[in-house]
Amino acid sequence: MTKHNGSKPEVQERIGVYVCHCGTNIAGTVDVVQVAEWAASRLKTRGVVIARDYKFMCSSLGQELIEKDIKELGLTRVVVAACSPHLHEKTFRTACARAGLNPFLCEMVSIREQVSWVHTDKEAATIKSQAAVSGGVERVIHHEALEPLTVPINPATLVVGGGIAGIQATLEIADAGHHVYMVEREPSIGGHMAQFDKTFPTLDCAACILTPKMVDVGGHPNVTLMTWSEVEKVEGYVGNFSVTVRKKARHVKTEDCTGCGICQEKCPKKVIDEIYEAGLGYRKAIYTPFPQAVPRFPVMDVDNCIYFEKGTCKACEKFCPTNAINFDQQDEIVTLEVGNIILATGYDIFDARRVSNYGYGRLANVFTSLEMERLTNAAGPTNGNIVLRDGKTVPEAVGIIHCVGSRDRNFNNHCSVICCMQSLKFAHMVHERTGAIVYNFYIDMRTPFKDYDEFYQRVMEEGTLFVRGKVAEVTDATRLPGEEGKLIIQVEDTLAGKQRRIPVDMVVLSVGLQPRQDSNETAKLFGISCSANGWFIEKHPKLDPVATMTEGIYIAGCAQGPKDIPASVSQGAAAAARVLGKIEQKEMALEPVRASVIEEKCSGCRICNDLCPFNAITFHEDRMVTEINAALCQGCGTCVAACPAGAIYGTGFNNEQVLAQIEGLLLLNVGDEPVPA
Amino acid sequence: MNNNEIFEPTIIGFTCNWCSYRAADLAGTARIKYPPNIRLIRLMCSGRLDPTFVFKALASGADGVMITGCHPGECHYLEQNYKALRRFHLIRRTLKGFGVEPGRVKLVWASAAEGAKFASETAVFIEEIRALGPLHWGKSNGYTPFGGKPPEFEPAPESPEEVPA
Amino acid sequence: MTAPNGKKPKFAMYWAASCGGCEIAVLNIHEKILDVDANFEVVFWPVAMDAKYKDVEAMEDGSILLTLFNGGIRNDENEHIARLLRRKSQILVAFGSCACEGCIPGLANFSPAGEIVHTAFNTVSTDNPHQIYPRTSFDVPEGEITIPKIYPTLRTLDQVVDVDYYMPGCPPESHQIAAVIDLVIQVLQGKAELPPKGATIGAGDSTVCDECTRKRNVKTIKSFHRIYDLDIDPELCLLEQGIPCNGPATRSGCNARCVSAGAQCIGCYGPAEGVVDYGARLIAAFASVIDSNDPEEIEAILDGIPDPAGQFYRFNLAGSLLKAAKPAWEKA
Amino acid sequence: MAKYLFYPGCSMESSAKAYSDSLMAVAGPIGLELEEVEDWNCCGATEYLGISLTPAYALISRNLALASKQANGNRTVVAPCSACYLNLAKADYYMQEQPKLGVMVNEALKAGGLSYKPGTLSIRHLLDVMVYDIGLDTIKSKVVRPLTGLRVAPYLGCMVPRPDYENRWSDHEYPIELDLLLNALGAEVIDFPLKTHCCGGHMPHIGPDTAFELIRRLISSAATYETDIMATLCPMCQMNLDAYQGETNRHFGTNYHMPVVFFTQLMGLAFGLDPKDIGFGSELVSARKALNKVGLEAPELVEAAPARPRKAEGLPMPRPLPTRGPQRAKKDEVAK
Repeated sequence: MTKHNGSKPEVQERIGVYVCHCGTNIAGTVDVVQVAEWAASRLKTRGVVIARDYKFMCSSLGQELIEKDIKELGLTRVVVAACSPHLHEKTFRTACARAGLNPFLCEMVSIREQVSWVHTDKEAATIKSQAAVSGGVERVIHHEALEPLTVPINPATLVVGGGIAGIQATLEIADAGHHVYMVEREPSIGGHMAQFDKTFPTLDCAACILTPKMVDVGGHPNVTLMTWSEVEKVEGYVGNFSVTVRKKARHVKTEDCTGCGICQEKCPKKVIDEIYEAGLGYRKAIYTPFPQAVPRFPVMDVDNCIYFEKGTCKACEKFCPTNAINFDQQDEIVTLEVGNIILATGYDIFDARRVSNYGYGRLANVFTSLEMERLTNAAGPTNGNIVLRDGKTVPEAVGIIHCVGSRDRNFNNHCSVICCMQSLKFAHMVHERTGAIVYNFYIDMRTPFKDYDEFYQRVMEEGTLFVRGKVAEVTDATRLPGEEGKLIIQVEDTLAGKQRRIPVDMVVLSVGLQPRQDSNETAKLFGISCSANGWFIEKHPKLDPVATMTEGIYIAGCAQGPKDIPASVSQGAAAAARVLGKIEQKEMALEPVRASVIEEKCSGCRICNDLCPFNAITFHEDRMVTEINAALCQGCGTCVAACPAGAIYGTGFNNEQVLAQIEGLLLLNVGDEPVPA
Repeated sequence: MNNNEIFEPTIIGFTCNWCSYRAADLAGTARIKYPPNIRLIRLMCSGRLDPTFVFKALASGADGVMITGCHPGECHYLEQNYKALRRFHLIRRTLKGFGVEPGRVKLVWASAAEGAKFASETAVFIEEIRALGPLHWGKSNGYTPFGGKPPEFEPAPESPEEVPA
Repeated sequence: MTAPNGKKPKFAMYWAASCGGCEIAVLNIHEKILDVDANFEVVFWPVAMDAKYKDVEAMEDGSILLTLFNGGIRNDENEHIARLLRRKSQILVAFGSCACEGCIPGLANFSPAGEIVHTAFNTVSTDNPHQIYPRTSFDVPEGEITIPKIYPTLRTLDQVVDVDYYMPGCPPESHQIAAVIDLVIQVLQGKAELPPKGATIGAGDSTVCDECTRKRNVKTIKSFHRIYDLDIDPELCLLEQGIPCNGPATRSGCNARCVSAGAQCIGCYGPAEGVVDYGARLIAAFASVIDSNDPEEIEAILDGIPDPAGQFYRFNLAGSLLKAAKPAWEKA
Repeated sequence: MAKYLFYPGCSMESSAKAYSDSLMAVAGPIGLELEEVEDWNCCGATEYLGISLTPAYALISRNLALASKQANGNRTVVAPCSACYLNLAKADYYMQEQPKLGVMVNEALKAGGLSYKPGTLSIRHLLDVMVYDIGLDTIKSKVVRPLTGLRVAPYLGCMVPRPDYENRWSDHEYPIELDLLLNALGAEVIDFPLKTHCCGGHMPHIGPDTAFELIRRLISSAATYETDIMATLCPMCQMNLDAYQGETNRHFGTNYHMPVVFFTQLMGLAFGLDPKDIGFGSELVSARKALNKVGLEAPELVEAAPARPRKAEGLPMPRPLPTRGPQRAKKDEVAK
């Protein structure tokens, strides 16, 4: 029954209030001494037995203040008015625990981020701090001692994405002796790096340093490699994820196939390879993306295979020495049980066709950087010869344009980190292989890491002509004599201070990096969030770049933002280290903030049954009662608020606590002015 | 409320731990100033918001309530802010039945990166409530809440004698 | 809990701002009324016997063992008698939804007292050309005659005096009243213990769905309707058919009498145990299961409940957190 | 029957009479119903806005005020001339963006008992309406005499696609709407590189040699691809290229002969109308040779003219972006 009358019952709790100066961060705007005195006098009737203010509550001395008071004054509740709970809630909870008080009987009140730093009126800020402390005190009265819920951690790990970041993470974990499932969407692992020819600044051949790692992954006893597969569903929580993976049909029996490649030779159907050859080269209907592919089993492209079109051909089946071809192989659904997940899903390159005034897709001899990588690659369509679109003529003048689609309000605002160095690499390669004149059109030359700038100076010494200016247009409309048959780059040379029209034979667009086209869906699938343009959001941009808000889900490489290969590798290793840390713990303490159904009160009305995206809520037909699986429950409290009978109890954020906090914030139960002595 | 002439509203704000509370924190670290009239309560998710909290705040002296959470589609718990959205609509309709201007309860989505937006939306809402004037549920010109001293209630001016025969 | 000097303990019943239905409900316990007569001495029951206020005032304090007080506190007479009976009774029971929550008379809290008087004395149904309104006090040769003054808002019993027990229902089911009478008798005979002070008696501890026999599935509501708009499937839960049934939030105890008769529960047994605001529970429940994430579509679906304040606070307006609409107390 | 408010503009009655005759001739068959805005006045073309803003915007907005009064249901105003379209669109857009301008303009209009609430009208160019409302299929279905063999260079000029306030065109730099329309007429459309480069506008009066240089660039580029005829949709561009082609030839000592007509005239031809009725003959650089190419039942064989070097056997070209229609994609599109 809704009881209305009756004054507040006498408070039995013994509460300690601690107001932090935080140097001048709080004390600069809030009269902390006055807030402490106010709490001691006006909240005495609400159980406050001691109220102190101290310069740095989070310091060890500050924490000792709390511990001493708990022991000597027998405090049963602690309220700390300081910075944000996201920073030091754990600090003060552990301090209370050290003094024998259950950590969940401590409540933090934010008077820095939400008061002193955002208000200027000192008096109003002090009143607001008093209200916040009163809210905290009223709330903490209703806190209960809670024990964290421990769940076992499954030592297996899922790595999504077989690029260099994913490979590094997989090897680190597998070498540490734990099982790793790697799921890769393409037929082979290797990611974008496998498409490159040389890497900057060392000019190592990309394949030479990548393929050994790929082979390690392919052959590692602790790794189950699933290429040509995609994650379809993720359920569960940290330590106990169950992941549904669809292994798309390769139409090749991997147990029999030896990777000899005869089927690729004999297959009559030639198709433009959009992915690996970036549209410059061809592949067959049955193919492995590149010779050093791992795994080496080919994949049948059903959209272009003649058999699937007209039911004829079957050349691959005829010539396969181990008859490993199986046309009616079906997709296979596999469920993996893993403890942690690392997302290393990589990036997409910017679609250069969107910059219509650079003419990519209209003017034959305009290439993107990925196409240039294939041109310079010995295993590429032109066996490493840098030639024009006709496949024969060697260019005499090449223009390389930086920041295509990056640092541009019309397209991508961000700087894509690697295009400057990549463009310098191309300049060097063109010099080395063709002796052509090379122009680099840049707005700012960004060469920040080790040996990067030295590489830039070396390219300058080789005679590359640097023009500082944003290219306005690439056109084949000749105007001045000597421009016939050439591509003219119209640019304002900001150092020379004049417009220039530079005729070249070939233009290379250094396109930027951007998030995967489907990064939003992927984020939703794994329960993490994306930034506005699509990069995965890390737990903290500076201090926690590989973790996410969701426990047990980590991110590495370009999925988190544009970066170069060394950074991707180190993030892969960092994510692996975090996972190994979790595995070492064997079990994990989950926040005890959960929901639970009070059975006698539940009338089985089933209003709550459909409200939980983590399917923690199950209905028992026999007893006509609902039950919540505490391990699956993430503690969001939506069902607690929705239950019409008030039969679902939410620890940590129950109704009494929030209603009391409201009364406290509105200063309803403040004792009257102390009579001046 | 201090009794000088400008009315300083008191507003209770409900924030969700993962987005709008962090937006408020970010407004702090970025030192973005906004008026002190709002007092924030941290819930785990905007889905935890119970209409009881809104009515309790309004009945206990708040002049306005601001409900904040992650943008639809970006909820840390995937879709729970949609339930907050649905409840918000029904809360406003019910409050209209109580004669409360719907403008006194506002829903604002703010992601963890939108400290500036949180501060500006708060400042705008405070001015909107200042325009609507004090709510002071149950109190009117010193009258004790809900009953107590019966008012002198004399609707009829003239006495029965003037009634024509 | 012994009756003074061995005589039968005194029993009183009073009706303040109510419809008298609770009185009839007491008579509805059929022959059980004889037990009442056998075990209690009815000293004050305005509808049933001619006892005067001064008789009650003459009694000693606490001399009445059990008082069943139904009706809300609308005017100063109600308040006066409520305080009087509190002084005179050991056990004061807020009997019925009016005393517990304000019930239908409590709906007056949606409009200012002036408007209520105007509607009563000067509208279409009442021809009042000369604007004659009642005067709360008036001098006549014999002296001053008065009638009770109405308060700006109706209050529940426990907003005025301390209440021992609550018996919800509009009216409380006769089998529940009989059960309470038996309980008190057993307590008198020392065979049973009184429940803790402030408890709700004569009702269940879950909600109406507990006693409802209709089939229930997962709830996703596409639209709300009035019950006569559809032909109702007798077996299936009404809420799933789009009828805003208050059953999930209303305390059980009535054996889902209305729902089993094919009508939606309108919430007369009040909120479940420990709930602070009944209407808020329904708002949260109904809104959460609306099957749409688009604001316009949500608004369209909510148009199916034209008067949410009335729908959710039909019986519990005075007992809710907000208690009354702004116009009611604003100009008081 | 699509119904539109029609703002003809001054040129349609004088220098661009051919545009007006051909438009009125083709409007019927394709079901384009144009209701002229009563008592419209000059839009100030490119000069007035350069002199002083508020009176210029007031002059333009008078037309908008008249049109909104006459809107009766359809709120789309169609302008065939680029300068009129741009000025009307600019006035409406800036009045929404800067309310102060709206206030000053309405104050001026009050003198004539008129007012205009910015945003009530949707201002569109004739080509936009032809391609996206009437639709290419309707136009194709009306083609009686396809312009096979006629090499046409589509020239939009610089005012129509930029600034594209309402994202009406497929691209700011290289819109393809005119190409699509001419293709629908059966003509052989040149991929003209300077399709949105400036024709000099009112520069012939102010800086003739700059104007002549700009005109030379357009004509010479079209000539390199042996264009038979240039199709444009702006009276000012037509006049500059047509009237000043002779002086440009004398200025540079060249002897280009590049006829420049309005795309509606080519539509008229394709619909089988008589050239005289659709303004042919009024152009200064005669289009007779181009007409013969089309007039004759079987145009004589012409050896393949040097096309712009596109197809190379060696390496495959990337697929062009799918035609996006008016609304530009926020993120880039990967052709499925």
